[in-house]
Amino acid sequence: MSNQHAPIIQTIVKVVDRREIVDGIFNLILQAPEIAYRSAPGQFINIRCGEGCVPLLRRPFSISRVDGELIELMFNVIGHGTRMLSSKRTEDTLDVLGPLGVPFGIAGDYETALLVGGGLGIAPFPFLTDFLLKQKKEIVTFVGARTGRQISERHMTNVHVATDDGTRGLRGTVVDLLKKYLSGKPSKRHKIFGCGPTQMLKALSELASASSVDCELSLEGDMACGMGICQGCPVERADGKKKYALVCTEGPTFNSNDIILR
Amino acid sequence: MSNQHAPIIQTIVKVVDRREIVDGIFNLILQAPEIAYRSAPGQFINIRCGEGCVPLLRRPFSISRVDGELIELMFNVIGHGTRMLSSKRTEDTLDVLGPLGVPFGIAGDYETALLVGGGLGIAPFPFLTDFLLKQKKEIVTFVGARTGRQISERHMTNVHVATDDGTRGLRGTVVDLLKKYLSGKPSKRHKIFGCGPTQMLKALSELASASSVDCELSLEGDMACGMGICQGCPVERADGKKKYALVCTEGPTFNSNDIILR
Amino acid sequence: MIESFSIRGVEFRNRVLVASGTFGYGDEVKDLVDVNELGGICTKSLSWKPRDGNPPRRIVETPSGMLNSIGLANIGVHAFIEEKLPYLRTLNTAIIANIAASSIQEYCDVLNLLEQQEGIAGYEINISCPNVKEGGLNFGTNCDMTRQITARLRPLTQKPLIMKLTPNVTHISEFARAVEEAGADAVSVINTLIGMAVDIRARKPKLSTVTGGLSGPAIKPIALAKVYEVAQVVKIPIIGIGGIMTAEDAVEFLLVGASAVQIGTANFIDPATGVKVADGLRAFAETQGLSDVGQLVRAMESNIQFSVIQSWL
Amino acid sequence: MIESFSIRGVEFRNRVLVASGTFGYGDEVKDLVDVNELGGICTKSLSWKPRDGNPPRRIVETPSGMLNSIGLANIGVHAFIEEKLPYLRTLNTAIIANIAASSIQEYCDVLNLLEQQEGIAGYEINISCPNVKEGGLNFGTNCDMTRQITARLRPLTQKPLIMKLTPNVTHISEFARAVEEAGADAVSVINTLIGMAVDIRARKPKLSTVTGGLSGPAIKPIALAKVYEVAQVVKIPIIGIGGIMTAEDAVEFLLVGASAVQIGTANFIDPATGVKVADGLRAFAETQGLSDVGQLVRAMESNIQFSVIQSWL
Ligand SMILES: Cc1cc2nc3c(=O)[nH]c(=O)nc-3n(C[C@H](O)[C@H](O)[C@H](O)COP(=O)(O)OP(=O)(O)OC[C@H]3O[C@@H](n4cnc5c(N)ncnc54)[C@H](O)[C@@H]3O)c2cc1C
Ligand SMILES: Cc1cc2nc3c(=O)[nH]c(=O)nc-3n(C[C@H](O)[C@H](O)[C@H](O)COP(=O)(O)OP(=O)(O)OC[C@H]3O[C@@H](n4cnc5c(N)ncnc54)[C@H](O)[C@@H]3O)c2cc1C
Ligand SMILES: Cc1cc2nc3c(=O)[nH]c(=O)nc-3n(C[C@H](O)[C@H](O)[C@H](O)COP(=O)(O)O)c2cc1C
Ligand SMILES: Cc1cc2nc3c(=O)[nH]c(=O)nc-3n(C[C@H](O)[C@H](O)[C@H](O)COP(=O)(O)O)c2cc1C
Ligand code: FES
Ligand code: FES
Repeated sequence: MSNQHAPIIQTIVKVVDRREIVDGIFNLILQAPEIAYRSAPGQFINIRCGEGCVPLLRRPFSISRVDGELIELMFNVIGHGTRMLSSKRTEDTLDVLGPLGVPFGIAGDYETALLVGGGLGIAPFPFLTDFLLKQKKEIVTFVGARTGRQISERHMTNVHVATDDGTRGLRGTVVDLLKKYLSGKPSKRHKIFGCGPTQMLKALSELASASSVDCELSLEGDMACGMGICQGCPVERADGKKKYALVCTEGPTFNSNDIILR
Repeated sequence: MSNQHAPIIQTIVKVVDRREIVDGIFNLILQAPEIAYRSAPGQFINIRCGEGCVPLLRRPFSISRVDGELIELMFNVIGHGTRMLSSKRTEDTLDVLGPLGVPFGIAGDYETALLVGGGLGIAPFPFLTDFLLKQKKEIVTFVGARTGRQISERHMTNVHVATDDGTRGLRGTVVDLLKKYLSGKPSKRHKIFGCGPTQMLKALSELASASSVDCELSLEGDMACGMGICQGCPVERADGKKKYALVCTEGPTFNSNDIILR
Repeated sequence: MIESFSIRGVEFRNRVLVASGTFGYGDEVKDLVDVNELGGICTKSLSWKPRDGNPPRRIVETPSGMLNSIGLANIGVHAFIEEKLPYLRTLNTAIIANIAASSIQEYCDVLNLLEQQEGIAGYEINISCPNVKEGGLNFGTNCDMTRQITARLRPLTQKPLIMKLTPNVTHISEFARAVEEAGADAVSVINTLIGMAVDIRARKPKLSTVTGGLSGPAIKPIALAKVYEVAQVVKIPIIGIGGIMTAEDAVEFLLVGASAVQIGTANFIDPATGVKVADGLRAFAETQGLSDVGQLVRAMESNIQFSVIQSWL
Repeated sequence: MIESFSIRGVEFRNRVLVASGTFGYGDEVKDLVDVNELGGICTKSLSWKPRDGNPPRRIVETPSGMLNSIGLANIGVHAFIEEKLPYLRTLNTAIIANIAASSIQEYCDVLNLLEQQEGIAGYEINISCPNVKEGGLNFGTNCDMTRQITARLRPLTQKPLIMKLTPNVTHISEFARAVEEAGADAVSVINTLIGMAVDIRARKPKLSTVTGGLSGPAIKPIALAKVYEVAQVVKIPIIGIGGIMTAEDAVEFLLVGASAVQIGTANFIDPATGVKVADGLRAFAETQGLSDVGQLVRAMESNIQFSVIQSWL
């Protein structure tokens, strides 16, 4: 839980491409050199999806991948903001703030990184994968989704799948899948990187501490500003010093030991 | 000032085409058979420009022309609603209510119809022109605009032009232009059809009564509903019976003798 | 699926009514809407004499809302009875006559006259009106006045008496309690909020009357909080109003304590909103495994005390 | 073009400040905004002890607005003095310390402590806080309390004392008059409106505290009407707040009576909004042929009497 202040940039970026990669999941590629060059896996950007008052606030998205000057997002349509993003076309522009938040803590003497993503929680993994590969880490990726059609393996490596309806991979949750994998393996050689719905992260965090595996989590949550000025995004801290940390500036990534999920 | 209730239809229509005909003025062509078949010049439709809460209310537009199943609109970008309309593409759909309002009163023993439009006030004239030509009326059209680049003569006939900056036609207002034309002509052979900003209509109405020419005006004004349920669109009546008429259901066209413009 | 509910023995076919001033007298849009699918129609506010209403401009759009300053333009209760009521009587939905006045006596006179007519299911009393005796002070912002109006009207009718409260007060729950004590059968919550807009180039207010009433989705969060506040203190049914566009919005109002809802501004965008919301409520209740839409009423769970006055904002 | 104005001798470089709680302590976004181009910075509300704030969820977006229930999370006045003030002192803009408290004594204590520090231009008092002595009743909805707080704080400082009024009252002008009489140098109008939102599937309030404060463009029409109402009764400067996104919005506030404005929610979307609004105000004044932005203040023409309480809605 670091309090570092990366310089945030507000910039108008161009949409280079937008496509639906699997059922209902979109990729948006933005030409954003200033952000691309300074960001690290686990950070996010905050996008103004339209010009008017609806949606009013920016919408946060993990930086899913960086390729030279380009940054890639991965999202599904939830409401107004994501609907507007999903209809962007090449040459459209977007007002973006970033890079925001604290990157995943990738330090440690682990050999194998276990990337565990539920739903759109996989969004930061392509970027994280590239990064870890450069660090010569081994990677095993665990992806959970409601159904097989919603699974994307794009830019991820060594992917194991779990689906709620059993149409692909294990029928069950991605945490079940990881548990199966972990059983019998020496814990000190692993580090978990988890991202997804809070309930999944809670289960993951419990599994990590039960198996004594170091674990980094990336949280979602409602944000008004994304840059520490509204106090709108608290998460409970595990140490007693302060009750809450801010997800936007002290996260969105936390070591699982530092926070309490409810 | 009739109180007739044409059956209003609410329908989803398809955008057939959208183009910028002259500087800043757009044409939108909609496939709206139920409305096309029942409408008459001077009537309008009320469009939901987007899906969200901004803009909240529908936006009223004159039916500019009818061609078989198609209706044509002519508009310029003023604010949010018209900006959204100007970015519609072929195959997009729009939620439309219409036809609304009372058509121009075209009856009378005049031979020559004088169509007088300021700015986007020309919008209903293509439809009116087609209609009057079928009635074997002669037509002279007077078009006023800020500058020459904003003049469109599409689907109008016998067009005389005035511009504020003198870049085309007479330098002056369209009412000045009409005054020049009328001077010395026998008044009973004419009927004026005017549409444009309220101050122009006021001047036109004064000229008409000074020259004893029958005169129909089409008013604009802020509308919430366009169908007589909000009481939001009053215009002062000339007779003493009631103080106000509703522009949306008793207009937007009125004989100039029936109303008082301020 | 049970959809109906009743107030003082009068049954409403479902829990979605259309709000006063936003559906005319019910006949203007009959081609567009099957009004018999509505729970009820609240008429435009009726006064003793016809009212011309305010000069233009009467309407201004604002972000996710609108301001109006209609000035209660209406044809007057006599013309209503002659010209509108015969048609309304033919409908198979509850007709609620909404009454506005500038003196307590006028409220009584209008109600008395309507009492002699067939076809009116009940009354909704608009107290967001200037009291001429008090120099134009709004009845509805004075708790005593509000109570008095209710107490004076109560003995005049056996039909449902619904008091429509204004949100422009510090504690709306005090007003709700007062009208409940004075015999009201229900409260409608809320009327519009006072707002304004300025034409910066002309340096003039956009509305001819300077201020007007704000309505639409912009006010929904405020309306919900007002309904919730009222629900903490009264037992009589609450009719929730304010910015409802969809069935989901209506569910929010039911959960916080409304027994029914009214659709206002949304009618201007789509006059069939009421019917669609009623359909949507039924569908939502089905997906929730309920047998009666009414099971949603006051069904919000909250383990913390009501906090309108206690929270740090 | 003159842009500055002053309150009790303290000069503000222009008429655009950033609102309390929406700009942190002024240091979080220093990379993004040239804060020296702002007329002033109102700090997050400071209480005697640090406050953790409310449990999540604290933020809900609504149509053209947002609800917040931060619970005045703040680092406390001591940490503010040690950690934040040294940086703020280096700035070339007016630092207004906003104070929140749960007793009159706490207001006095915080102000007294800040009085001993360098670098604070003035105080803004947030009275939208629960009074623990009165069972949590909001100070700001009680006119007497509001007056008392002002009267108790007045003798403690020679710096500008700005009372920030809540809109959740029937007649905000009474509160404005009370604080003017009690010696306030200015009023900030408005704080947030009480609102709520419900998660219909979970059947729970979206905010952990049930209700929260509504802000953003949705409330602009209400805020304008409140500023206008206050402008009818007080002579001290009014700082207009509520939903300002653009210079045009700010002009509306000046015309109805505000001497300056504060930018709140808009900072979350673009932290440079304040600077842009200040630029836009200057440009607008130029196009209007003015030599001083202040010539827009109270410059609305209206030939009709103030009608908040007199209109038929
Ligand atoms: C740091 C961070 C990184 C994120 N990265 C990604 C990403 O890479 N890809 C991605 O698809 N999403 C991501 N999200 C979530 C994303 O921001 C939301 O999906 C988006 O804000 C929804 O906006 P909207 O306007 O479409 O929906 P809204 O209209 O805001 O929401 C519609 C409904 O969905 C609910 N809702 C909103 N957000 C969520 C949520 N996260 N989970 C469940 N319900 C929700 C709302 O309460 C509302 O009821 C991230 C969030 C955070 C905080
Ligand atoms: C019966 C009728 C027929 C109409 N026909 C046409 C037509 O054929 N073509 C056309 O271009 N327009 C027409 N209009 C006007 C058109 O409805 C408006 O231009 C449109 O509503 C603007 O919407 P908006 O959301 O783009 O602007 P808004 O955001 O609503 O308005 C932006 C600003 O412009 C002001 N404004 C809005 N409308 C007008 C106006 N009419 N004149 C001056 N200022 C205004 C607003 O007060 C606001 O300050 C007609 C209006 C009526 C009532
Ligand atoms: C144009 C307009 C006219 C209204 N006229 C009346 C009226 O005559 N009597 C009344 O009690 N309420 C009147 N109202 C208030 C509505 O009935 C309703 O209480 C308010 O608009 C809030 O609901 P909404 O946000 O769904 O519109 C009017 C509202 C609007 C927008
Ligand atoms: C997230 C948030 C936090 C706020 N915190 C405070 C606060 O600590 N003290 C205060 O006086 N006002 C606070 N406010 C109120 C704002 O200063 C402002 O009065 C209000 O939001 C209306 O302005 P706006 O619509 O421009 O946001 C807060 C507002 C928001 C949105
Ligand atoms: S989102 Fe504003 S502080 Fe985190
Ligand atoms: S616009 Fe509603 S009555 Fe005319």
